[in-house]
Amino acid sequence: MAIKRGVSLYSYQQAQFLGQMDYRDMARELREGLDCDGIEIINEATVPGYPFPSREFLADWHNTLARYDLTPVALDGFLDTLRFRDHVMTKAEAAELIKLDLQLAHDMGFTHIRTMTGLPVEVIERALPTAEKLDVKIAWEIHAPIPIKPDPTIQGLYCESPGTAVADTVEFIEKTGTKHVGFVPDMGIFMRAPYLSGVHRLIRTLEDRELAEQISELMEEVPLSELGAEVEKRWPGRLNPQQKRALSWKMHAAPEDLELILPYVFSIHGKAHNMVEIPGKPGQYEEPALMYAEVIEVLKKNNWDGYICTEFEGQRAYQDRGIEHLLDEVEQVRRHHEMLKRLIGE
Amino acid sequence: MAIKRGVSLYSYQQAQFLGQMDYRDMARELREGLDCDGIEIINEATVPGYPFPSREFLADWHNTLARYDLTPVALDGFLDTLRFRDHVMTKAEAAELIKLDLQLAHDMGFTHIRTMTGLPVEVIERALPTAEKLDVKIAWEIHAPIPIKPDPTIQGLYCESPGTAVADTVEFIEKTGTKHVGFVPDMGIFMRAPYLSGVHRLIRTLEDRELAEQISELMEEVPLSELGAEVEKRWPGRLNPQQKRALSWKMHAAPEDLELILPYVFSIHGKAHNMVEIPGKPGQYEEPALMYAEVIEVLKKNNWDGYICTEFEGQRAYQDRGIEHLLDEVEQVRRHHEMLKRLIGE
Amino acid sequence: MFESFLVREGSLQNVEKDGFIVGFKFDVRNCDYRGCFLSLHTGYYIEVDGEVFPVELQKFEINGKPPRSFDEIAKCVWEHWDFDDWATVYVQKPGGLSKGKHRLGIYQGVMAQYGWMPHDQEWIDNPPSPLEIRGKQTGIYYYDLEVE
Amino acid sequence: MFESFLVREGSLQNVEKDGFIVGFKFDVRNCDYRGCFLSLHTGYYIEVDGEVFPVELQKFEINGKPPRSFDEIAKCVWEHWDFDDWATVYVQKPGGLSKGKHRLGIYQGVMAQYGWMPHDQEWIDNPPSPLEIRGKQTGIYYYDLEVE
Ligand SMILES: [Mn+2]
Ligand SMILES: [Mn+2]
Repeated sequence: MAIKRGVSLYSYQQAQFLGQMDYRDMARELREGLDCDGIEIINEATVPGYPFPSREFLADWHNTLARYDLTPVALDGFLDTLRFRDHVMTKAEAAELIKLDLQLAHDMGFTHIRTMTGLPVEVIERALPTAEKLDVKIAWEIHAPIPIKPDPTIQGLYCESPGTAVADTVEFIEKTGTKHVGFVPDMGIFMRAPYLSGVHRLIRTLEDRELAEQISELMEEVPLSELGAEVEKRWPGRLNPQQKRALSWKMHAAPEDLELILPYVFSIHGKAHNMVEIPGKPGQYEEPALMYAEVIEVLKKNNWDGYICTEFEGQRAYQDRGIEHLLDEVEQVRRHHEMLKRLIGE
Repeated sequence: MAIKRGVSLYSYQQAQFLGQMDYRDMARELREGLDCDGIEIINEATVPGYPFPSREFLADWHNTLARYDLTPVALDGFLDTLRFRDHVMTKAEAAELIKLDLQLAHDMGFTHIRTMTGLPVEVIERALPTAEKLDVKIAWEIHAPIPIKPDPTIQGLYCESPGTAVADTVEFIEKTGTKHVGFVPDMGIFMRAPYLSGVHRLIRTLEDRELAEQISELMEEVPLSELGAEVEKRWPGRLNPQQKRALSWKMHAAPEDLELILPYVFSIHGKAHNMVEIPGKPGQYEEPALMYAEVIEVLKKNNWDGYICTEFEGQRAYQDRGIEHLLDEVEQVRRHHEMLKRLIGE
Repeated sequence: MFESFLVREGSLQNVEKDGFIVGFKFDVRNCDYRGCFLSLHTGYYIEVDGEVFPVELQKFEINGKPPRSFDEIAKCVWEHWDFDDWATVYVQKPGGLSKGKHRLGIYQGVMAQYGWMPHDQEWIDNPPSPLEIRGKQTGIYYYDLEVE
Repeated sequence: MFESFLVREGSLQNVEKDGFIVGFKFDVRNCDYRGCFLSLHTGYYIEVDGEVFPVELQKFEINGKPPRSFDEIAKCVWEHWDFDDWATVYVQKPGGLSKGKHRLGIYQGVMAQYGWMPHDQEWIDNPPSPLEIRGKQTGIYYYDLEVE
C-alpha cells in the first residue's frame, strides 16, 4: 500500500509535437530522469493508427516498457460527440468507442482507461461486460468544473447532469458491486490560486501595458490567490471578462471530499502548470495553484494505494511565440516529481 | 419466449446493388421503418474483404448495431465447391470455410451461422469444436426442394443424401447432445401456390401474346394455386416445360412437420416474393404463395422462441427491364412485417 | 439478376498502349446478390456487333491490381470480388472499336454454387464456357453503348 | 496551442497540373495535444495577403491517399489523423501565388470535444466554419512564408 509516482506522456506533448521526443525517449526519462515507473498515455497522441494499432507498434510498446521497467497505469480516451457528422453520437455508440479503448488498454497492458468527465451511467453500463471480460477498469476523470460533492447548479457540460455525475456513478458502483468502475480525479479540482501560466500570458499580451506593469509589481506584494480580487479593487473595470478569467480561480472540491470516493479512485492526475521554487528552500518546488500537500495528506491518512501521474500542461500558454520562449517540459516534470517525492515521503 | 421479427439484408440486395442503400441505411430502416431488432446478413454481400474484414469494418458494424439497437441473428454463408478450380472442395475443406464463418460470426456478434442446405454430418462434425469454443451455432438452411420428413427420392443436389439430410443431422444432434447444431428452415418449403413474381415474368415475356392475355384473365377466375393445372387443362401443350415451371409449385413440407425439429430451429427465413393486399382488408398484406398463418400457428402452439427474418426476393423477376419497373424492396418488406406483426399478435 | 444493370453506362472505351489502340474495356458488377471468391469468375461471353471475343482475349481488373487474365484469376482462391465493387473487363482488339454506337452482348461466368453437384468433377476437368454455366442471368443481355 | 508551429516552414509552394499552375499548398500539423478521427476536421480559415480562400476551395492530403475535399473527409469516421503526422493543405487558385513573400493567416477547424454539449445538434445541422469552432488556437495566426 503506497502512493506511487507516474507520468502521463501528455506532459511532453510539446516535445512530441516538435519532434524532440518520441514515446521511447519519454519512457527513458521516466526511468532515468525521474526514477518512477507509472506510465499513462493519451490514446490519440501515442498510438499510431488509433484505434487499430499495428502489431509492430504493440510489440515495440511492450518492449519499451520492459526495457525501462515501467508499469502501464491508465489509457486516456476521448468522446468526440460530433464525429459521425450526420448525427450526434448516441450513448450506445459512446459505449462502443469505450469498448475499443478497453480492448486497446488490454492489448497495451493498462489496468484502467480514463474516460471523459461526467460519463453517463448508461454508457458505463453498456461497456461494463467488456470491461469485466478483459479485466480492464473504466474510470472517468473528475475534472474541473465537475465537483465531487453534488452541485446541481453545474449544467450544460459533457452530460445531462454534470453536477451530480460523481454521486450517480457511486450509486451505480454500490448498487452493482462492480470492481470495474471508478474515477481518476484531476488535481485541478483542488485549486488554491490561479495558474501562473495564465497570469504570465495575460501580462504578456495585455494591450494596456501600464496595467500589465502594475499587475506584475502587485504580484510581489499580495498572495497569488488574492491577485484577481486586488486588481479588481485597485483598477476596477480595466480588465474585460475574458482577461479577468486568467486571474480568477475556484476550489471545485476540498481535499477531504476525496474520502467520499477513495475506494473507487484508480489513479490521480497530477496536474501542473508551473513548478516554482519555494522561497528559501533551494531545490524544492511547488505548484502555487494547487493543494498538493493537503491532498497527499488525505491519501496517506487513508492508506490509498495507487499512482499519481504528472499531467503537466503549463507549456501551452507560451506557444504563441518563438521556440526560444517555450517552457522546458522535462525540467518542469522533474520539479513536479521532486515535490511528489517530498510530500509522499519517499 | 416469443416470436421476434428480423430482416435479412438479402431483402435489400437490389437497393445495395444500385447504390441506393448501404448496410447502415438498412439498419436504420429496420429500426425506424419496421421497429424490429433482428438483423441477418449474407457474408459475401455485406462484409468487404470477406472472409477477412478490416477492424474498421467490424468497429463500424458494432457501432451501427449500437446506434439502432439491433440484435445480430444469423450470418449466411455459402459452399462454392468449385472454388479451388484444380479439385472439387473436400468435406474437410468445407469445414475449414465454416470455421472461418464461425469466427466472423463471433467477431460480428451473431449467435449462429446459416450454412448451405443439406450440409453433410461429416462437415458439421469437423467444425463443431470451433463452434463450441466460440459459442456460435451451426444451422443449415432447409431450403426447397429439401423436405423435413425423409424423402429418399430427392437426389443429385448439394450432398449425397439430400432427401434424408434433416433426419441425418437430427440423429447426429441427438447422438452427441450438442447444443450447437440446428436448422434455419426457409418458408419457401411451405408452399401453397406459385410465386406471383414468376407468373408475372411469364406473362410479360411469353412470345405467345394471346396465351399471355388468356392466363392473365384466368388469374381473376381461378385460385392462384390452381392456375398451372387450369392452364394445362384449357390450353394443353402451349407452354414448354420451363414456362410451365413458373406456374407449378409443390408443398415440400407441411407446417406441422416443423414440430419434428423445433428444438433445433435457431431462426426462420421469412421468404417472400410478392406481398399483396388481402381483398377487403386495406393495409393488410399476405404472401399468396406461402403458408405463413399455418406455420406461425405451429410456432405459437409450441412456444417457439426465435427470429423470423424477412428474406424478400421478389425483386429479381423484374430486373430485366428498366429502373422504372423495379419492385420497391423497402415497401415490400414493410408489408411483410405488417403481416408478421399481425400473425404473431404483436 | 440485374441483367439491365450489369454493365456501367458510359463505360465503354477504347484502350491505348504505347500510342496504339489495342482493344476496348467496360465496367461491370457481379450480377448476383453477393460477391465471390475471384477464382470462381471464369470470364465472359462477349459479342460486339455480332463479333464474339473469347475468354482468352479478356482481362479482368479488380481490387486495385493490374488487369489479369482469367487463367491468373482462376488461381485467386482467397481474394474476393466484393459485391459493391465495380470491375473493368479488358478485351483485346487491335484498332479497338470505331467511334459511335455499338451493341454489346454479354453473359457473365461465375461458378457460384450452393453445395456439391453431380457435375462438379466434370467442371473441374473441363471448365464450362461462361454461357454453359447458366448462372443468375436469364440469358445474354444486350446493351447499346457508345464509344466517344 | 502550437500557434507558431502549425504550418511547416518552407512548405508553401504552387501546385501544377497538366502544365498549369492551379493553386498552392502547404504542410500542417494538428494543433492540439492529440490526433483526431478525420471526420472531425472541417477545414481551414485561410487568408493570403488579405484574400480569403473558403473551405470549398481546399483539399486535404493525409495517410498516403490523394488529396480529398472536406466533404469527403467528413465521411472518414474511422480513419485517424495521427498526432505525429504532417498533412498537406491544397488551395485552388488558378495561376497560384507569385514568387516571393506572402502573409498566410490560418485557423484550423477541428470539432474535437470532451463529451456532449448543448450545441451538438445545432453543429450537426449547421456545421460551424473553422473560425466559429474556437478550438485550441487562441486566434488566427499569421505566418510570413516565401514561394521560391
Ligand atoms: Mn487531467
Ligand atoms: Mn432462405
